[in-house]
Amino acid sequence: MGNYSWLLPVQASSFAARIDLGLWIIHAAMILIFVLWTIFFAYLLVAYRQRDGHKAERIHIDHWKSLAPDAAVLFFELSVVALYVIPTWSSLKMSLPDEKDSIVVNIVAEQFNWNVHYPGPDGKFGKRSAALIDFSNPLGIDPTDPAGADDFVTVNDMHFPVGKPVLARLSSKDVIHSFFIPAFRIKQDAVPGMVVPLWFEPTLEGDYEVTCAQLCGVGHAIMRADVKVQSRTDYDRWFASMAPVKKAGPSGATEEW
Amino acid sequence: MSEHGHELSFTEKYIFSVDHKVIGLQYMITSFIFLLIGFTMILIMRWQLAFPGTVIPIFGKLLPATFAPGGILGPTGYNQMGAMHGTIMVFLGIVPLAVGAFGNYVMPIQIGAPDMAFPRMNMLSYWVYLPGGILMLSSFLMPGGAAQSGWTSYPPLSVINPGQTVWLLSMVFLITSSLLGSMNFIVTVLNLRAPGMTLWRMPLFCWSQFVTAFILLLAFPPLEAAAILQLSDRVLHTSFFMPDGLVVAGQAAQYAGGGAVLLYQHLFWFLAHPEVYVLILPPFGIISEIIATNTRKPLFGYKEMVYAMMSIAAMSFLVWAHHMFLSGMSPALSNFFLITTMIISVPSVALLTCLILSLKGASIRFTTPMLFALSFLPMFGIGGLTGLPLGLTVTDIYLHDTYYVIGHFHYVVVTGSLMGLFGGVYHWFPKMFGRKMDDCLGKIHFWGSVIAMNGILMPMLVIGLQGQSRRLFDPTAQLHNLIGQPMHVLSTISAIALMLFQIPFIYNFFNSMFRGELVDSNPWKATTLDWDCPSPPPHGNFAKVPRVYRGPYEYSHPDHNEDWLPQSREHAEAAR
Amino acid sequence: MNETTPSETASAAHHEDHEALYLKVFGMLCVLTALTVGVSYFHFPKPFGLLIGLAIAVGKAALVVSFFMHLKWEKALIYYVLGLTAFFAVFLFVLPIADFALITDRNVHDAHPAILDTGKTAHSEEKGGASH
Amino acid sequence: MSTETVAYENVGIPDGKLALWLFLASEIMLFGTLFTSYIILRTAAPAWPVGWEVLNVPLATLNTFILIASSVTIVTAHSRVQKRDQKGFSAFMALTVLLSFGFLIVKAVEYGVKFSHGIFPSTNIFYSIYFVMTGLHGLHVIVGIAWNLGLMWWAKNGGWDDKLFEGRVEYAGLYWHFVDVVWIFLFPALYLL
Repeated sequence: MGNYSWLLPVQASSFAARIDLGLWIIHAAMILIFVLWTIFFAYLLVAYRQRDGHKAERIHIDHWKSLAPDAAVLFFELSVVALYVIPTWSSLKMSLPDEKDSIVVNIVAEQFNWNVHYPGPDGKFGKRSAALIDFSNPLGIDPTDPAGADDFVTVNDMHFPVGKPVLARLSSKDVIHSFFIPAFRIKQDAVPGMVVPLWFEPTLEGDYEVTCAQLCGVGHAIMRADVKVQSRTDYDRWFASMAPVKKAGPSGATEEW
Repeated sequence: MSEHGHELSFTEKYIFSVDHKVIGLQYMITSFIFLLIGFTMILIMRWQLAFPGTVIPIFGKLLPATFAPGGILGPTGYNQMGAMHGTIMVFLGIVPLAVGAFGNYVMPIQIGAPDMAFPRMNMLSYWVYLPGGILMLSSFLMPGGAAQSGWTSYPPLSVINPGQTVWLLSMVFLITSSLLGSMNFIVTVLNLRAPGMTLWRMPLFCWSQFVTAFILLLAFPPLEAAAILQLSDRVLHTSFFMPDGLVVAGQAAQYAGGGAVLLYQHLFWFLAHPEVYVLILPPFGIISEIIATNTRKPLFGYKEMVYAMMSIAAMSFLVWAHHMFLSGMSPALSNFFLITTMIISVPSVALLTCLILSLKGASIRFTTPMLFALSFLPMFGIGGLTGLPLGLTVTDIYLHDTYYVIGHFHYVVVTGSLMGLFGGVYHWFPKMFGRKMDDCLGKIHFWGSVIAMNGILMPMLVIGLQGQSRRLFDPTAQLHNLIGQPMHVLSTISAIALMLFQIPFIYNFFNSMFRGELVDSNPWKATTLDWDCPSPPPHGNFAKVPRVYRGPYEYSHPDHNEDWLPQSREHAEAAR
Repeated sequence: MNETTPSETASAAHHEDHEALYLKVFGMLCVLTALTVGVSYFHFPKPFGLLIGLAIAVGKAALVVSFFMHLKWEKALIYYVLGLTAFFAVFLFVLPIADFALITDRNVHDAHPAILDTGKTAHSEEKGGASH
Repeated sequence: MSTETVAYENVGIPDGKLALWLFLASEIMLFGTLFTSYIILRTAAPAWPVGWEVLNVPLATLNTFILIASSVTIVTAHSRVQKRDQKGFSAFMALTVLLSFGFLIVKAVEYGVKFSHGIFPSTNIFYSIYFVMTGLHGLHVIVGIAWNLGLMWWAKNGGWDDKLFEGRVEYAGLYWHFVDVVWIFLFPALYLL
């Protein structure tokens, strides 16, 4: 797979580069601190080793000077926090793209599948009910609701167009899962009893992988899905092919099973 | 308690003993056994990670078919071992070793006390810990097997999975044991110091135990409450952590609903983050003792270190939700925990800085315990530094729940805590048995362990950066993990090597107990009170209650003829 | 060993007769209990009723702790221990509750579109303004 | 042992009392956690039953009085120890134990009525928290009864003249008052608000 390397995976979403920037800055700082520190440490070990004619001496070191590393670390951390972390976090987690300009989907995790509920051509989600859940209707879409008649559900297979934000409402049917697309640098827990919004904007066409990042039971390792990021036309063609043709039927979402 | 003059039976002396030293040794042996069990589990798991779907050598044939059908580890077995590895290492291994063993054995002699304040309670706390541990292990034999929801035991998974009930019961035992121990430690430090031993003359190890005891006392009850609530969810079918409308395997779950899933995570991490400092503060105390002794000069910044420990302990209660940035918790609240997390790194840096500056001007003796203490510094440094990208909300989005996390906290706990504790064993072994451990075997143990540990953990940081999730039974089931597979192989080979390098230690420990070089009561020429009493100390520790005249680390005192001036020596003798 | 510590007997040195005081406190506690039950019959609006109930409970607890538990006559160290506990307890209270207060827009109960219970009001997806 | 003549460095508070307050500190965290859970579950719930409509307030009020009275009797029993009045101690301690049994009996009646109506901890989240919190409190009451009975037995069997006796009665009292304080908060939280 060309998307994955010995270091970070390919940057396939709009904010992947911003997260990577942070990772590189911090790792560069970490390595710098560690190397300088180790050199000093090694020097101390060699210079003050026990040997003939050398005696320990009580050196007076100014205590205020010893606080310099603490102050430097705190200053570095707080500047990273103020200049990079909080602004980025706010734009990623505390504001969401407009629903009108986005692909809106519901992503529902279950042991051990990722269900994606697309609203169909009308852009409206049908009502869902736990009582209606069965093998052919994994999300329990209400067949009597006209809004849901053209909805469709894919399992472990999601398609998104390139260059358009995706607004997903993440939830879970049973236990806690975690929605993780390494190439998009996006991760969010799917918690039963809650709906957590998340968004991402794919910027690179290709096939990527969704995995579950939170232990969810026996099949945790095989809980994966494919994400296909397609050109606008390919996506539209796929979308049209998925939407149920007939409005009436015992269950609106049976076609693709 | 039993008085002098009356012969103690074998049981009173070695099994139901109220002597803090015997209890400390009981803790030490028991926790080392648990560490070995937990490590064996991870070896089996690591084999599966490196060579998925192949027969496990040696252990494959021994494991029952429910675990490893045909000698190949199954996913249920993997999850059980994963959960038990975490639980055993943290609650039955490192904490009892750091607090139960060293705290019990060394702390009372260092402050000049004849025993703990409540010797019988001390005995009780061991005899609650041991059944708790045995109960934990016995859960493998229960129908449905052991806990398999990770050591964090997040509901709803832990409520619907089999095996968790025994885990929760056993946790209640372990928490009770910790609470008894922590009350005892605090009272002992406050009320049983030898005359002249003011708080500011206590060795750093005693300070670390004192501070740790407060963490245990106040952080454990929330987990106890969470365990009780989860237990009632499992046994009484209440729904504290079970939300409305759960559908498990296509069936509506039989719970009334209305529970809050995130509540458990808050309560769990309210304990589990301070717990990390319970794992690291006592080893910090141990290596402070070792470094002071082997540099032959006073520690740099004694008061600064005490204040740093106190602020770490206090701050550790305010950072817990940095484990929950992506749990669905309010993103605004994340910013609060982000700031507190950054602040808590300052006292940790201060501790490291003080210890490394203590080397300046020293005459460093590279004894075996000193090697362990010195390796602690850079290795804990890596552990601390790798915590930085995990503590920052934005980079945590990518790194959370990957192998990077595993690499990070094992650098802290294994190359940090565990190495410090090994150092403590080599340092206080002469006190415990009156004999020294073999130096050559000790050095083999040290170099082998430190290299093997890095061989295990460094690859984890790499595959973590590649985005590999943790707790995967078979990493090759996911495409993006394939490239990192050689790293798993390297890690597994290093783990086997680490196991082999423990053999010299185990042999050395038991062999030196009976055949080691005989030494006097103060072989390291140390100043603290623990080196003032005979080795091994008799019942009651000191023939005459010692009197303390100065601070703990008076090495190379200019007015004294030797390069160590014990705390109990009334006057310095001028150099001849 | 605690049995031989001289500090063990130190507290026996000074004690006055508090029995009359205990009876007075008992009377006050009874009155406050009657008050809290009585007030609850008026069904005050929620925040107000909550405040009254809590204030009375805190008052009763303060009486028990200061007089029956002799905290009034205790040394400062006990206050420090309790202060430390209170400090952590406050965070244990405030932060998780703040979390749940801040995420009401993703309501824990009825915003679960995947699996709404049939008995509950259906959640309309159109209005589901996930944006803050 | 030679330790008796030596004054160890100490903080001037007896070991037992210090340990007991530390224990109570951890108990505060335990019950504090339960109250946090209660508040969170309650605020997150779409509907919460009104305590006085589904629970028996008069019985609970009676229980509150019983527990307060038992606090007074145990503190008086301690005062009688200080006055070296063994009869008074025995009487007040017996009264305390009787009152605590009374509390448990009332509690059992409350539980029994609920069970007979088919109401169990699993019925809904309100009853979950009600049964677990009162149940845990009841467990503390049972521990207190055992403790107090133990002291009464010890007083008759050599304990009265032990120099540790007064302290141990005081510590039993401290624990018992704490159980009372927990109820003082539980009562309005579950029944009245």
